[in-house]
Amino acid sequence: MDLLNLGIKSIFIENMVFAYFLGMCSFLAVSKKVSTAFGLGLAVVFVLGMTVPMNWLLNEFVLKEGALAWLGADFATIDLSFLRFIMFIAIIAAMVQLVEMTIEKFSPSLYGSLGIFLPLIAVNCAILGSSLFMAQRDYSIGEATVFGFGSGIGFFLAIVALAAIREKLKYSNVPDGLKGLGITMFITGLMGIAFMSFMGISI
Amino acid sequence: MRQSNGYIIVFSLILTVVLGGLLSGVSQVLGPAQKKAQDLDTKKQILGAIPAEKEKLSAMTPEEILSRYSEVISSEVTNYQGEIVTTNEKGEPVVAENVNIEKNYKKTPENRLFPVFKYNGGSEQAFILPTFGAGLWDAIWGYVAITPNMETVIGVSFDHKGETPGLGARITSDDVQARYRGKELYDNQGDLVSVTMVKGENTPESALGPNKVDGMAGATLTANGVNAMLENYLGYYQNYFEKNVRNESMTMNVENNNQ
Amino acid sequence: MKFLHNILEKQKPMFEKGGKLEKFYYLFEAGETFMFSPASTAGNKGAQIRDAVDLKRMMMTVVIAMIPCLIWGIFNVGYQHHVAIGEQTSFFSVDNLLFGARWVLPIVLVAYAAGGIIEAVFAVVRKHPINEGFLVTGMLIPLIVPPTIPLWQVALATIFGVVVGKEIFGGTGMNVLNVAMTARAFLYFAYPSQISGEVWTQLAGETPIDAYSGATALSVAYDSSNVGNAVTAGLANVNSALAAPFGDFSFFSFENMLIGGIPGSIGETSTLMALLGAIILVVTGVGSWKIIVSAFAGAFLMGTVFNMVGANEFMNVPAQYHLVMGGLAFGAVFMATDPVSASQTETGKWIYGLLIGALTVLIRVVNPAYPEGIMLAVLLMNVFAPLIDFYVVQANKKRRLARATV
Amino acid sequence: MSKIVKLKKGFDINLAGKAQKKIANTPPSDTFAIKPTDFVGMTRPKLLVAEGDVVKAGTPVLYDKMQENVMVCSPVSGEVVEVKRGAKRKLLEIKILADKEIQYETFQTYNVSDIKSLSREEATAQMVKGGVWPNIIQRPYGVIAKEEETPKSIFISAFDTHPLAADVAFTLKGEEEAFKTGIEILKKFTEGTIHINHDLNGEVSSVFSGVEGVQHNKFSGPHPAGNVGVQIHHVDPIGKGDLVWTVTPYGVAQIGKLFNKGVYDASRVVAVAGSEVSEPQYYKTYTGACVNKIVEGNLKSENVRFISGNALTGEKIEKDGALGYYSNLLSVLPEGDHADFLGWIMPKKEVLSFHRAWGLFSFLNGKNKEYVLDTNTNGEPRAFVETGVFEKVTPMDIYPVYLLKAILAEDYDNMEALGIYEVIEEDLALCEYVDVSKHDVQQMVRNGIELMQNG
Amino acid sequence: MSTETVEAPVVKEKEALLSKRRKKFVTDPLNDDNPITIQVLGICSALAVTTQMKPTLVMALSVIFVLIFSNLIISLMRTAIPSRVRIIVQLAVVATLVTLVNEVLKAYAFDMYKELSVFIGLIITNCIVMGRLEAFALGNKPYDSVLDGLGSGLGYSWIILAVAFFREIWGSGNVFGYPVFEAIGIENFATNGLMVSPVGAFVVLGFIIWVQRTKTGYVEH
Repeated sequence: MDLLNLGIKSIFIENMVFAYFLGMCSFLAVSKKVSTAFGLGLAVVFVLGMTVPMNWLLNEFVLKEGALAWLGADFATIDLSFLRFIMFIAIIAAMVQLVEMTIEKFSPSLYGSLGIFLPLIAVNCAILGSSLFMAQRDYSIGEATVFGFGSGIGFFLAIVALAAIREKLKYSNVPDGLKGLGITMFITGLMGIAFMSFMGISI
Repeated sequence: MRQSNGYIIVFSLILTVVLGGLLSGVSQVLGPAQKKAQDLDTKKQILGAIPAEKEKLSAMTPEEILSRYSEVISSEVTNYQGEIVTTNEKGEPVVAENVNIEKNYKKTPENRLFPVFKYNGGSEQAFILPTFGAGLWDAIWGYVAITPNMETVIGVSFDHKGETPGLGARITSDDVQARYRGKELYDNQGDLVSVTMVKGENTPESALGPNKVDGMAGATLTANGVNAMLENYLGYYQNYFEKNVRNESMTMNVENNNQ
Repeated sequence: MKFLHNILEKQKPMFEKGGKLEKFYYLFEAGETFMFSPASTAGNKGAQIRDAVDLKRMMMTVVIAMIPCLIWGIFNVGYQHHVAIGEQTSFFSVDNLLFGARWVLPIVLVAYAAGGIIEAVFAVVRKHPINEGFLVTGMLIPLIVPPTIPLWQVALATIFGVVVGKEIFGGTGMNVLNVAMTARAFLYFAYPSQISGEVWTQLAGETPIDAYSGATALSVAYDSSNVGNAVTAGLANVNSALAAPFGDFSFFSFENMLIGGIPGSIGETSTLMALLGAIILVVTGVGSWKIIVSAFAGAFLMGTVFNMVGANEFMNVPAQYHLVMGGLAFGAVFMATDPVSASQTETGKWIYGLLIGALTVLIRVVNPAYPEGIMLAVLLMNVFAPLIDFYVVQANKKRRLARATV
Repeated sequence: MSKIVKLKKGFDINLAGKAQKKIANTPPSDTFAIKPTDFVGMTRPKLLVAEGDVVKAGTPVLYDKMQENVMVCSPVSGEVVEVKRGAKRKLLEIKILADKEIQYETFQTYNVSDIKSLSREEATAQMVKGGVWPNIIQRPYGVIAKEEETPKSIFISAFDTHPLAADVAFTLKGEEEAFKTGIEILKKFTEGTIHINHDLNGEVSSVFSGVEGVQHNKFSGPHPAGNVGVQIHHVDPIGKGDLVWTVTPYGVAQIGKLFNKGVYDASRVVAVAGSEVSEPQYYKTYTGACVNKIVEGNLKSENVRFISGNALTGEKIEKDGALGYYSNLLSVLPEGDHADFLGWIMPKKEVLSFHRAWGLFSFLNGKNKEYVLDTNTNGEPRAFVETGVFEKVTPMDIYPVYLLKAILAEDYDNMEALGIYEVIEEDLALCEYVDVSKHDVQQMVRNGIELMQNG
Repeated sequence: MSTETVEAPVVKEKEALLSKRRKKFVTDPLNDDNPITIQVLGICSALAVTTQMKPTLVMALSVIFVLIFSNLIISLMRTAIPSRVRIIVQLAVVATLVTLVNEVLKAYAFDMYKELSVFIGLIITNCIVMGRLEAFALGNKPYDSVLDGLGSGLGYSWIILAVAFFREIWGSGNVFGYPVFEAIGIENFATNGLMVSPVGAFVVLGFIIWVQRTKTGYVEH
């Protein structure tokens, strides 16, 4: 039940885009067509679902204060948490590389649709952000996995819905100064209002 | 040459060593300052639960706060059964200020550790109890200062992560927190009923009575969260008071041996 | 009338290209076309005859469909006031009318004025015709706010709704979210204390009698569920000393909520009046019956599902109660059917409506933060409507692609 | 294997002034015109005659520079009296003053067995030379077919559901033989089926009933059930890369006569109809007839609009203008250049509306009520707002609004995927009629088609 | 992330410390080539922290610091970095600098550290930083790179400070925590809750973009 709650929370309530503004760069850049948004969204779900648990392991057994206790009592006092940023980002970069190679090998068609987005994802703030949230909130491994996937799905929903709206907007008469980024900002804000309907839900 | 594998490996190694060294150096140098900052932050919050202290806090330097804290506060840690806990399962000493309430909150109440901060400000004595709970959107927490007989609230300080600004977020305002002062925790039958915030605002004092405080318009759900938090935690501390405080004579000679 | 028309015609060159007041052409156009339907005739090629309908008439139809709700709202504001101060009168009394009109009409006026000014500014600056959509928006906004709302908030919300909800997209027909709902959501999140839905009776400075509670049905329902009491019983207990305006029903009985003699937003209380509006919209074909029917069906289904789960008292609310509490009926009839922000494909409309109904009840029941779900359900589905349409149209494209020979 | 298709969507516009089924005894028109603008997609018409030249019926008058085998021939014999040009010397009209007795160019005649053995190439050559090729219209795009291409099927709609449309069977009375021959000729051009589509609720005229070797389908429902595009959509839809030809029944008969009699016979029966015509009825004349003689003394009022073709897809012509090449109907409707006080809100009962919006009570009138409609646009152009209405008058599995928006955005992929190949202007003419936002839908469709052709 | 590369202009032997060309490095990103409103970079962190001006200022200073020093370091190493691993090298340098900022805040500004929480860490993935490294620092001299970093940082800063200003004054009635409305005698200023919620950030930034692009005449296609 708690995991379910966390899942709902990470998808809707604490939506990476609407609540934390994370992943905005790719959210804005890759949302002009539903098909590409769909691809990027899937890639994000995939990578988030992998990297958050991976980073959890790293954090739990290497970085956290006292995490190295398994090496022996002498190491129990070592606190490597200052290495968190650099290690997380390294894991993410490595995982993205790994995912890219795996997909390329086993499913060329999937690679065809996701491949171009994967390098973009390494610097997607949503990925690093989720890992940092995970560490800050002290999730368990189960929670971390659910949180990773949930955040990914939340991002996925947001970007696909935005892309559909932007396709519809092709026919609109948006003021010059608002074309592109400006109007997308407003749409994102309005979508944020709509997503507020989920705030406070608990099952 | 710049593209050869050997060069890349050597380059990466050097970079790793340099950056890693830099970072660990920095963390060594800043470590103490960070500990102190964290410490100060906790102690400020604890002191803030006493209205008389809170007024002075903003004008004090960090050093003054720390010394004031060690002057007036002593602490111990209890468990659900009300027994004093001094060491953890590994045999290391437990320090009240370092007990993480949020992490404890994840355990069942029976397995949690409960820090107790005893305040002796000369004319005024109090027990300061940390509390933690869920508001409308996210976590809320706070410190409740009560009289040593566990009957009357001296002061509270609440904080929250994401309550609605202007509504639930008002629990941080002095105005709302002041409403708790002097409220009583027990009803006429002698049962622990905690202090509850009512629904709706501007309720006349006569309608509130000693166990209730006026509510926040439009923020009933946050208020419910606060009510539940207070009721739960006062309940958890009940055993401690039964065992260690109420049956003793109320001589509050706080030794200044904290930490 | 010919005379008036001639005067207008004489002024026209001034506003046309090269004229002195060219900038204000669309203001002139708006005024002129409101006075006289234009003498323009069909082009040389193509359809030589055109349907008798135009956008103004279309929008007017929606406004007319809302009139029952407005009139009911005016009387009800007065009625609730008089009940609250213990001077209950018959519902359709002059007292109620006068009091209601005193509080409701200013809100209507402010909404129209604020909307109209913004429309005019954008028409001049952006050189597009005045959008007839504001006829509807200006009427919708007053109907979905409580009678106690400060007027400046109405104005601000209208401006926000019209500018951010519509004009930045290029005007009526281009927007993504329902404009009136955007305005209400603005109020809801910006100034929650005035619109969070606990006490909504316009007291006009007087004190209510003890027996009266101005709580809305949904707020009562939530409270009684919160303490573990059956919601229907909780509803029956509130204002139990007072009778409903019509028939021998108690105050928060199903029947009275259906009729609408309860506190709430100005236009939303009476499910019957909303249904009357629905009949007008459906018969005229302006509103999609598919959306209305599926929204009600979705709410009822979700209510039934919750009945079966029954984890708390709110889930046990009889499903039909959900249809008459709060603004579901009004929202389903007037908000969900907004042709611009709703799903535009016929298949999509079923999905869209069903989800609005289901989400409304879901938000009511599992989201204690928002007693009213319809607003957010409509907005959320507005956001997803283009996606629904996208996939419906995609299916159509696939059918066509399947028979391609190359 | 014939198909029966019952259509629900659509809208009948029941205008007053339908032509009575009799042929009037009036002096025929004396001038006839060929208008290059009638031939959709003919961008560079090249003139073959000059003012003062004498021509026979069947003498080539112009051809398409882009598709040189498409020739347009004179419908009558006589003298070329005027070559009208517009801006940038655009060729608008070639007027021919007819002889009292028509002289024909002669072509080879064939008997029934000859026709059977005729090769496709021989048939093509005679059709091109004999001026009947422009009768063959290809889909997609609705332009004159290219003679080297082979369609997957050929469609002939044997009924017309447009407002005030001329009765197809009545106008082709006595042309049984010619029609049969025409079908035989058309069979040479396709390996697929030739479809003749009839009105399910009407009787099949003798003109079509005897035709064999073709598929007879039946359609019911309101307009545009008689549109050949709609019929294709339901019988043998056009996908990407498909090619279908369509011919009007009149065109089939004309092709037949070219082979039976060896002449280009441009005689045709046209209907003159509309609320402003005193005696709506049929006239026997030739293609491109000038209308002034026909309407002389036959009008109820002065401020009227003459339309070559029907009220939905036709073209406005002047009082001395000529009917179009493909047109067998002259509609005369009141001009709508009047401003109405508060016209947008006043209740009206005498006007027809597909909608039932406030004050438009036409839906309360019976189905047989005939309307006098004028050409007023009844409103100002606005952005697309309504939904579902276009779909209700388009009995095809197509989303007109999405298609139109794709055209506006010049989005080729989407236009293709949304079915631009399946429609021409007339198929979405009703959308233009019902549109509350008063868009020129048909022009948009043509723009889209042109984008696809050029893109 | 931007992939355009700025061509290194031929630099004269001796150039003024703030020549016209160099001034442009600093002034261009302020308006005409603003990283947020024109280049659409760094939006993520631009919005999250802007409910109040104080944390926003800290964030802005942090980003300026990271931008300047990462530009400087990468520019210094530009001839030594193997191109195959350049992204990871850049990430490592940036991450190190960000960690520095984080540690310093933790030690000397604990309140801000708590308030900004993970968002300081997210400077690493701020596209402006990586964008400037890729587009400028890899191909230009250290001093120019420093100026470029400063320019982009300032361009970023003024935008987020502007957003924060509107959100704080309208949402909380304060400027830098100082209750301005009370100060001028308006006691019951009705604060706008939407401004404090994420939606406010999008809307305010939307308006700023609108005004700014209308003034500069920039149109995105």
